[in-house]
Amino acid sequence: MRARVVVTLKAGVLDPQGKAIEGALSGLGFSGVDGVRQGKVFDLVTRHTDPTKAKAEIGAMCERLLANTVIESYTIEIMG
Amino acid sequence: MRARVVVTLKAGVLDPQGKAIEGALSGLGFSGVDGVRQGKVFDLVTRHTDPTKAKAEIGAMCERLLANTVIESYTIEIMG
Amino acid sequence: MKAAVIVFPGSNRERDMARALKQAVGTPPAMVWHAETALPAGTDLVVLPGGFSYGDYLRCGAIAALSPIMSAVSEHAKRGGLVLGVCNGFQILCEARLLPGVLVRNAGVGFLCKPVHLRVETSASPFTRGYRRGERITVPIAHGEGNWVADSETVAKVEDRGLVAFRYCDERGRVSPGTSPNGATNEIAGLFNAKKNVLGLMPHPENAIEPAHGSTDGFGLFLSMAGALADA
Amino acid sequence: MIPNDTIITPEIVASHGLKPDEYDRLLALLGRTPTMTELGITSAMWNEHCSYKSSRVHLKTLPTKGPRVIHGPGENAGVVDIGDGMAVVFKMESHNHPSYIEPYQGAATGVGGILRDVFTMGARPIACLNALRFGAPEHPKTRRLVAGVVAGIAGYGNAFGVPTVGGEVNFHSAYDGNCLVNAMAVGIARTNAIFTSEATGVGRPIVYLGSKTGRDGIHGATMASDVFSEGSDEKRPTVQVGDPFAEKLLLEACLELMATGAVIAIQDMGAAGLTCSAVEMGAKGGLGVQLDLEKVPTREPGMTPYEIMLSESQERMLMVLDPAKEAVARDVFIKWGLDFAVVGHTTDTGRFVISMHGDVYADMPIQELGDQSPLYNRPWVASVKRPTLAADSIKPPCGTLEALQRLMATPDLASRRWVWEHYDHVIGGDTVQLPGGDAAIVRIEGGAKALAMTTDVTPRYCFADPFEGGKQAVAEAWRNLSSVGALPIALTDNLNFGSPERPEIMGQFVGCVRGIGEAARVLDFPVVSGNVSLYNENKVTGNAILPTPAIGGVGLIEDWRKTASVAFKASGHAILLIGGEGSHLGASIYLRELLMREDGAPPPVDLTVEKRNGDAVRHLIGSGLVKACHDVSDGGLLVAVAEMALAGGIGAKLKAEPKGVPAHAWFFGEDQARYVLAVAKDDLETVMARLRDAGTPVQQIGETAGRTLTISRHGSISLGDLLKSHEGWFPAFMNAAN
Ligand SMILES: Nc1ncnc2c1ncn2[C@@H]1O[C@H](COP(=O)(O)OP(=O)(O)O)[C@@H](O)[C@H]1O
Ligand SMILES: [Mg+2]
Repeated sequence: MRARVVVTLKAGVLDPQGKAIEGALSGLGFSGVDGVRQGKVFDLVTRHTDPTKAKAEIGAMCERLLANTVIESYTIEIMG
Repeated sequence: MRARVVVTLKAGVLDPQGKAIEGALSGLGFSGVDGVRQGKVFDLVTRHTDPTKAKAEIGAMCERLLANTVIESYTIEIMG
Repeated sequence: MKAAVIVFPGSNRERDMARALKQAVGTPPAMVWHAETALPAGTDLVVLPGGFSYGDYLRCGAIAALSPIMSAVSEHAKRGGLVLGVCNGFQILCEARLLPGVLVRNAGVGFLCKPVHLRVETSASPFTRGYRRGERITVPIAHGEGNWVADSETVAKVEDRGLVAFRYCDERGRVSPGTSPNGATNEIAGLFNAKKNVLGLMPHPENAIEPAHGSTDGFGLFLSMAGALADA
Repeated sequence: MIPNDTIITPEIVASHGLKPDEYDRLLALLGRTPTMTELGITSAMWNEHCSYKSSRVHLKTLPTKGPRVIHGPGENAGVVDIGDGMAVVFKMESHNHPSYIEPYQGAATGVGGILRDVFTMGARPIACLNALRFGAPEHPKTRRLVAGVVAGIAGYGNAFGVPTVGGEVNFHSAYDGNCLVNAMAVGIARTNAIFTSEATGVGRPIVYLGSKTGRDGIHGATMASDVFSEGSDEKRPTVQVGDPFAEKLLLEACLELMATGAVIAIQDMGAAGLTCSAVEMGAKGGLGVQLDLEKVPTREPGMTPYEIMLSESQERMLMVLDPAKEAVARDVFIKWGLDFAVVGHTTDTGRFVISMHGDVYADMPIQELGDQSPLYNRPWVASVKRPTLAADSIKPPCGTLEALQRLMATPDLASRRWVWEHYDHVIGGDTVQLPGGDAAIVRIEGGAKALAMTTDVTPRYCFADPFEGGKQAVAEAWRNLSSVGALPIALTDNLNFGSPERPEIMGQFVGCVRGIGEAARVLDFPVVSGNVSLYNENKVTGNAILPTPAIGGVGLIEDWRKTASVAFKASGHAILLIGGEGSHLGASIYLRELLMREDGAPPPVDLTVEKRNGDAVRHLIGSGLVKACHDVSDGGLLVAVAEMALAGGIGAKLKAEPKGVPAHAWFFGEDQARYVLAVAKDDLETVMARLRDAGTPVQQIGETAGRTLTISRHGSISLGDLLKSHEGWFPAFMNAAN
């Protein structure tokens, strides 16, 4: 079973990389961009076959390792 | 208009980060994980109001900056 | 002083640290592999050195914070034992929640290696008692992710309780927005826990301990720790 | 008989970069048609990058021996005795083509590769340097290449934990379609614990250690020898990704393992991966090698023998172990969490046999695979000599100080601080002279002894006159080492040229190699390792790069406290010019940057004078008589003085040019074998007397003073203004919108 975890910075947390990319995009002439925030995605393969169980276990992985909940939040999507 | 770009490593390209995370997860006792690949996500706000045009411009941004198409591929999703 | 330097896979400033510790107390520290579950008997100072533990993959310090030895380090800290984390060590301490907040990418995005000026914010700690409060010292930084951030409540708590050890300042010791090379909140370069027995800092005092380094200002930190432990 | 799955057509042969006559050689060698795997192996072994087929005849002329040389060219890196049972181990290597395609990973894996070459020999790396060349700043690709390459070098070296202490960066439109990324690594080993790739003993296990094998960089070695074309996009998936974390573990594991006595032979997997390393181990030891590929740790399912043999996945090692110590070895591998496997064994057959699940995919004579590789003495024509330009035929475009200020802000003379602040140059606690000086100085394990290191070449001279340019590159490296007080002991080179199949390019190569050889001989500066990178040109424009034989020099310092740096230390010191007067503006920076002219002969290099002047300066520094020292190179005398003033934050009062000498020739001429010294007034007489005794020309040209640079009759400029110009260019360039 494949799953995708997306980890993004919480609102209000400064994102230097996002800002740098925004600057670079406008430097390249892409003028219509009003904000960029960078996050991470993890594509996992799990041996679970039950989506609920898979999701619960991946949630635990996020809490313990994949996200730093001081500044980040996460979403989990089971891709089947 | 908000859009999400997900940039992932092409199949076969070494992902040192994913490898390290997989090792750490199994060290934590999450034994059911059969592979982790890490990618990036960019959440953008664009001034375009036409999804087709927005997508086209973001595609150009990916080609020029957001993705390194030598080793990465990308997907664009308009979130409305 | 019985010091232990924890070596994680990817640590790379453990030798620099060991040299500084040896210079300060005469005996070399124990080098402890991360897979151990206990500290050497009688350890009174634990040091997490700089480097790129686990390649800095995922987040700096995140994977190392889960190493077997870290429970023992936590216990040591809880008992009031001294813990110092420098650079990657600071990042690990934050990820292990032994210090508040987290270190994110430098405001300028790139890695930066250069001497910086720090203002010593307090001499009332086992790590800084050899300095004068307000003293300006010069030590190098070498990091890409030294930008300390936390929610505003945490920042307020840290400031109210006087838990800031060092701030980035200018040549004349003045702190102002912009004197930090990495965008750190309130120019914070080094931070204590509530009991001031745990210190994390981004700059490298161990690389400023002899004339060859162009500055000996970092040695005060090692002498402070040695003094504090000798008095204890 | 080996099952031959694929029919080998002339197209397949050509796509492997083998010329028809080279394929005939292979047929003769095997006495039959090769399998695909054998063809792949041969193409990797016989391409330019691995076989040196166009350069070997000329490289043989280089002086490679000396009383200190333990291992010259032929090993992973050169090894030179530095006394006290210690040796310095170093080499330089190019990653030009990969870096042009993917700057971050290309540069990163370049650093990784050269570090492996050094620690494979049993040395702990103590420093890295790099020599970089990019296209014109205004070329649309340049900024991203600079950003990516610098980030890649930093990303790998910083994480690995070695200080990056020096190097060079130049810009020229000749590199528009082909940047150069040359990385150098320096390590320290005990002379009695040097490891090589020579396998000994039959039936011994061959062990694979490090990261798993993936499909990365298959045909990378072939790519490195290919001319760039628009179509090189198609080769993109072959880019390798570096993993500095894995390399750091590999380093620690290898050094720990070597200390146990378990290692008999060891070889890193670099270009052409498993193929080159296994063949080299067997060939050097006069043995055969049997590999069982199903045992190779792979990252992806279904990899073919062809792919496994040609993969250029990074961070891998091959070794022959003492069977009695296999268990000890196993513990080390497990401790460091590295993949390892016994993938074969040594044999007495002299054959290179590759099997997988019992089927044989290649069976070739190992010795001949190396020895019988093609060797070319390619036709060449000498470059046309350029006339020497008389200085008074060149009209100065502006006043002296205006010229200085403009020059200090040009791409090739501006401060490189933006670059080296990205590199951790203090890790290890032994860097006693930082980037920005003539040569970096790194102490050996905190003791008095230290090494100086530098990389140098002036491609515009090499283009104008390959022989003089080759000499000059060596002379400048030697001079930079002498400038800090080090005794130059050996060099490594990285010869970057265009296509050897063009006689005029081959002429540049031959000229430069002769120049390098001549200078190395006269200066007692043997060549102990090196690398050749050919086909650096753009097929679309037909432009070759400037001939760029980068020289990496290493010097020995008995006591690092007796060294000199470029920075002026105090006001009131006498400023001396050692060597002749400035006269030569041909092929100079002044001419190129202020008059847009790249003509004229380069300054001639008199090696006897170089040696005399450099030896004299080194002795003065060793006697503690020198407060600051800088050699005169790009930009000439005034640029040298300005750099010394800016480094120390102390100005200077200079005399005007002597009667009869044109001001621009005096201040900006690039005549060789010259140094600027700052000396305390009390020592002035002693210093002058010593130099006179050595037969070295010297004159006082001014003294250090205040916070301005003032020249009689020419006016004055504040250091602040000069600093702004000098420090401003690089950050402004990098931060400008694309
Ligand atoms: N220009 C050169 N001058 C001297 N030695 C050279 C030169 N080019 C290559 N060599 C030597 O030839 C050998 C093979 O080089 P190379 O293929 O780059 O080694 P590796 O495969 O270990 O990276 C090395 O010992 C190297 O030092
Ligand atoms: Mg090698």
